[in-house]
Amino acid sequence: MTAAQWIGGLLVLAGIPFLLLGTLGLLRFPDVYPRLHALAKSDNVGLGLVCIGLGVQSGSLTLLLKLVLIWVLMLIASATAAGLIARTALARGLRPWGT
Amino acid sequence: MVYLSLTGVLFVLGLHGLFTARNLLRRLLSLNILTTSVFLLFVVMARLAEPLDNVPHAIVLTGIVITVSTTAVALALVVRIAGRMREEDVGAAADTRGDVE
Amino acid sequence: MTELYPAVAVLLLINIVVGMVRILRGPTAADRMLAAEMFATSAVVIVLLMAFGTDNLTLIDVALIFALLAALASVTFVSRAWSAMTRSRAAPECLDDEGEGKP
Amino acid sequence: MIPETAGPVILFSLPLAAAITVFIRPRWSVPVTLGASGVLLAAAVWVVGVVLQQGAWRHDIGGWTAPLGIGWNVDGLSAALLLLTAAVGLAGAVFHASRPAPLATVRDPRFFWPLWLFLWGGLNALFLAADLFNVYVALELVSIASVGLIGLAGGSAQAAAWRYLLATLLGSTIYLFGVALLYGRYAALDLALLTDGVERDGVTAVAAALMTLGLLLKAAVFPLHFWLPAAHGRAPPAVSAVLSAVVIAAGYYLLVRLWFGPFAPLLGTGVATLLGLLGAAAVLWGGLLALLQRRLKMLIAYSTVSQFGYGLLVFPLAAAGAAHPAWTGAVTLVLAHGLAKAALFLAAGAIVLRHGIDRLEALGGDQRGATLAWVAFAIASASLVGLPPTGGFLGKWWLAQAALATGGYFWLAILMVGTGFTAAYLWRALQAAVRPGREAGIDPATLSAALGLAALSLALSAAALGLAAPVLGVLLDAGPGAPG
Amino acid sequence: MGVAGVIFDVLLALALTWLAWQATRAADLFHAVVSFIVFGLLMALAWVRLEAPDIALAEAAIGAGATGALLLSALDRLASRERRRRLLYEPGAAWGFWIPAGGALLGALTLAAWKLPAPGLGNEVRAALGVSGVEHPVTAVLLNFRALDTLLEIGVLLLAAITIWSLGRAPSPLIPAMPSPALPALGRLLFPVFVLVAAYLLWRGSHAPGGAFPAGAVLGAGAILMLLAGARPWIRSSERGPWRWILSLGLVMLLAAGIAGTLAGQAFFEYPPGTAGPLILLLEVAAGLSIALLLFALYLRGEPCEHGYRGKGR
Repeated sequence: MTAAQWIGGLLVLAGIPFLLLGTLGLLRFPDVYPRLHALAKSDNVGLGLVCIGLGVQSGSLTLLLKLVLIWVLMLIASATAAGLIARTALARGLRPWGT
Repeated sequence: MVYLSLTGVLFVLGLHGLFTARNLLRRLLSLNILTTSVFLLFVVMARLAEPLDNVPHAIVLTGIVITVSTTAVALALVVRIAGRMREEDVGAAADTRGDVE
Repeated sequence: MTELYPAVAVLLLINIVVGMVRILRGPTAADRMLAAEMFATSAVVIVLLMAFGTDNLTLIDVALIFALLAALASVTFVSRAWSAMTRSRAAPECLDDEGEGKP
Repeated sequence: MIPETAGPVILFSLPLAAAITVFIRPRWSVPVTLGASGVLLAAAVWVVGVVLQQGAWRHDIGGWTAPLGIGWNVDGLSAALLLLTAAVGLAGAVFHASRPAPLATVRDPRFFWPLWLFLWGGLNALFLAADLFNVYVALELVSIASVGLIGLAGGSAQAAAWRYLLATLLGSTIYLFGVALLYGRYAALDLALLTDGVERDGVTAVAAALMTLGLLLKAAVFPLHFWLPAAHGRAPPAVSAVLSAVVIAAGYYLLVRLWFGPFAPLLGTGVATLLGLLGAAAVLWGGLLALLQRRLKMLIAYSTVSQFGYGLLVFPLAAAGAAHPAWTGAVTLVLAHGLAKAALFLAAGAIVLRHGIDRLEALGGDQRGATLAWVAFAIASASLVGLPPTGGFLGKWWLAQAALATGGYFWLAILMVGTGFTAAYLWRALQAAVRPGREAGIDPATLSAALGLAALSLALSAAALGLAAPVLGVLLDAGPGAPG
Repeated sequence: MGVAGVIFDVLLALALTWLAWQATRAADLFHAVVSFIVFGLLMALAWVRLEAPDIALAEAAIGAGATGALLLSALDRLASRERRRRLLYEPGAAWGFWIPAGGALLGALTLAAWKLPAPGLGNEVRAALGVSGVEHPVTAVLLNFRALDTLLEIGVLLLAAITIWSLGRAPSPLIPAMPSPALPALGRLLFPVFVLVAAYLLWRGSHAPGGAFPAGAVLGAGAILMLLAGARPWIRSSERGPWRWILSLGLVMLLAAGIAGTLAGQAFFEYPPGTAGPLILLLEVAAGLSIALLLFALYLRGEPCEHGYRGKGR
């Protein structure tokens, strides 16, 4: 096994816990705002690590670019969605927990 | 194959939903699940064949597009029917658009 | 390393299954939509792992489309389903607004 | 160009091409539709002529042969139904074109014609198809077009359209499930290939049961007829005509195709008797309900449920050994029913237009403007009841012969009782014409004579079908579908 | 994938079953719709597992994307209806028992069919692939061996659009209470990506999973996103405008291809020798465009305006 494959594999494995943490946050946090926060952070970090890891592992530049494109798209999607959901939730009068 | 039994389960669930649900949209969802079970059967057949058979894949692709069409028509109808019932509820007798009757 | 990917995929699927509790419990529509979005992320990772685990690189396209359409679902949700429900509950006069923009 | 392929190509392509044309240019709707209808009728007659001359043939689409490619199959049965579609399609188009314009709903003038032509195209594709999945796609085309046409009437018709859509989609999905099983078992979707290869085993039996169930739902056979009366009763007259005459017949056509083709080895006495009993129940139940209706169009719609019951009697009679007369008789009955029922719906449409209401007790009185329609109604009734020399008589005669030859006296009794019911409810409808009624409705002068003529021509064709018995016999014998 | 693969399949099947149950039974309508969308998402995973990447692409684009948008948008008109559902048609109680009973029987029979011989047509497809004009078997089946199905299918799409138009005018979308400034920017940012990906999928179609169907669906989804992001629907139903032509384009081209075969003295839909490749590419482009625009038209839920919009829009 080459070094690139090792590094890539480790990056992938490092990304997985973030995805799991996101779900944990989704389940454990008390209302929609911290859940948004948890998902936006952890999922994107997790996905980013996996994409870069797989890209490094494949050793092909086009593949790496495609994977990064996937990551960026998910980033945009989740950032917009988080912003929109938070705004709408506030507008609807959902009170953040503890206030 | 796990998926073969999934086909049967989805088929039964879809049928059950179709006949017990009263809400129009729910019936539509049930029907879509029923259709998915049929597609699943086709693809499982393709997978079991030796070598892999591509004809069912094409058939299911055609089927998916047809299902979207029928779903869209059904949804448009549901929305019209619901809209009319709402108008009747509100008491607005005249349809300002003049589209019906 | 690649040998581990199937196991990781299973782990992520369990992740999704556990997350379904949020869809079941809600309580608001936004919570359910958030859960759905999380599933999209996990599904993208699963497909990517499958692609590299089985050396079937065409599957990356499937992940790409997932990523593209994840945006569509959440935008539809926020700009149609959720906010419109807000209005119909808060302001019954929205029926009149429907006339807006008609020829 | 090979002359025999031109017929099917025209029958398949022209309705679709015309539908696109009238969608793009709604202003040309009526001339384009009527022109296309004429050409289609001529093409259907030509196809029937070719079948009579040289027998059935098959056309491989794209030059690809059966297991991989799709084929068109033209034999006596499909040619007869293509001709029926063309006749009803032309008469319906003439009827709809000559309706008084102010009575049409707002969306009607722009959208009726493309939907009508799409329905026609779907039906032609269905009758030509020799491939089970191609049949499914054509069925969906027919379903959506029918839903659109029913919904055009607006108001409560949209609710009826929704119910129809759900029933028909359920039917086609169940049918497709059976197709999937068959494909998994035999790796073939082609009717001819399946006919050669089918064995009696569990998978095939399940597939046959599912496909039959789905098609029974589409053919509105008792007890799966619940969606039909509302949909057929509320639609515009021309639409009711084509739905009752041809769309229901399409479901029946597929049943016959399957059970006298691939599933013939499975047609044991048990299955056949079950189907026959369903048919018998449909004859009696539909007849009874038709007798109880107060609205003219609902009466005719329930009559459809009843009449297609006869079609199912073919199965027990064929299983008992009289396959040939039973088959010919049942198909003749379906053809005669198609012509007569379309005539009834068109006539009813003209009568309802004249009186402005379709309650039976209000249809009496001054009949100026609706005389032709009542004459058509009477002739079509005669065919539906089965008075000689009409097509209805011919079909019932052949069926009765089959019943007598096999000692199936129960089925003969059903035939007789059903005829009694038919006579009773149609007599009720005809009685309404001569009763004194309230003076209402629109000015007779605004009603075009073409309305009544469209109905009359169909009614006369139904009657003339009986005179064409020898030709019909030869035609229906042509092809692999016909049992020898 | 060995043991992990089996565990994966079983888990996926259980999850799908549960989601299907939720979609048909959940008390809250929104809950049901989200369950159905997630069902579509996981179904795509199942297609991948079953080695059907083409269907996974289509399911991801059409099933989860377009259908999801359709359903979610319909909710804005239906949500307040839920409480009055008693009005909606006959009770199904009597059927509720018999149908599941029959269904269970059917499930048992399906299991009896467990060991189907399943011969398949894989060898036939492979043998004919050489002369089909493309390298990807699914595309060959769709646009050559079974092109008649594809023709009728595009016909179904066009017919569905016409049927929806015939039901009435497109309801003007409800405008969100709090318009977000980020949305139009998002639309402008993402739409080019949608177009690029669609073009890429179309180009790949001749030799790898992809082709007109997913490409059209992705493009259609992009158009729907633009609409959601605040653009006005730009399809016009005017007789004079080009839109009716463009919507019919796919069906027209396929019909023309079919008839051309007959006119050339061959079978219906038989491509002249050597021209299959370019012809199929041409048909794919037309079909993809048609699918995209027709999906968009289906999304509008009614006949669009004839000559444009009055009022400020967004």
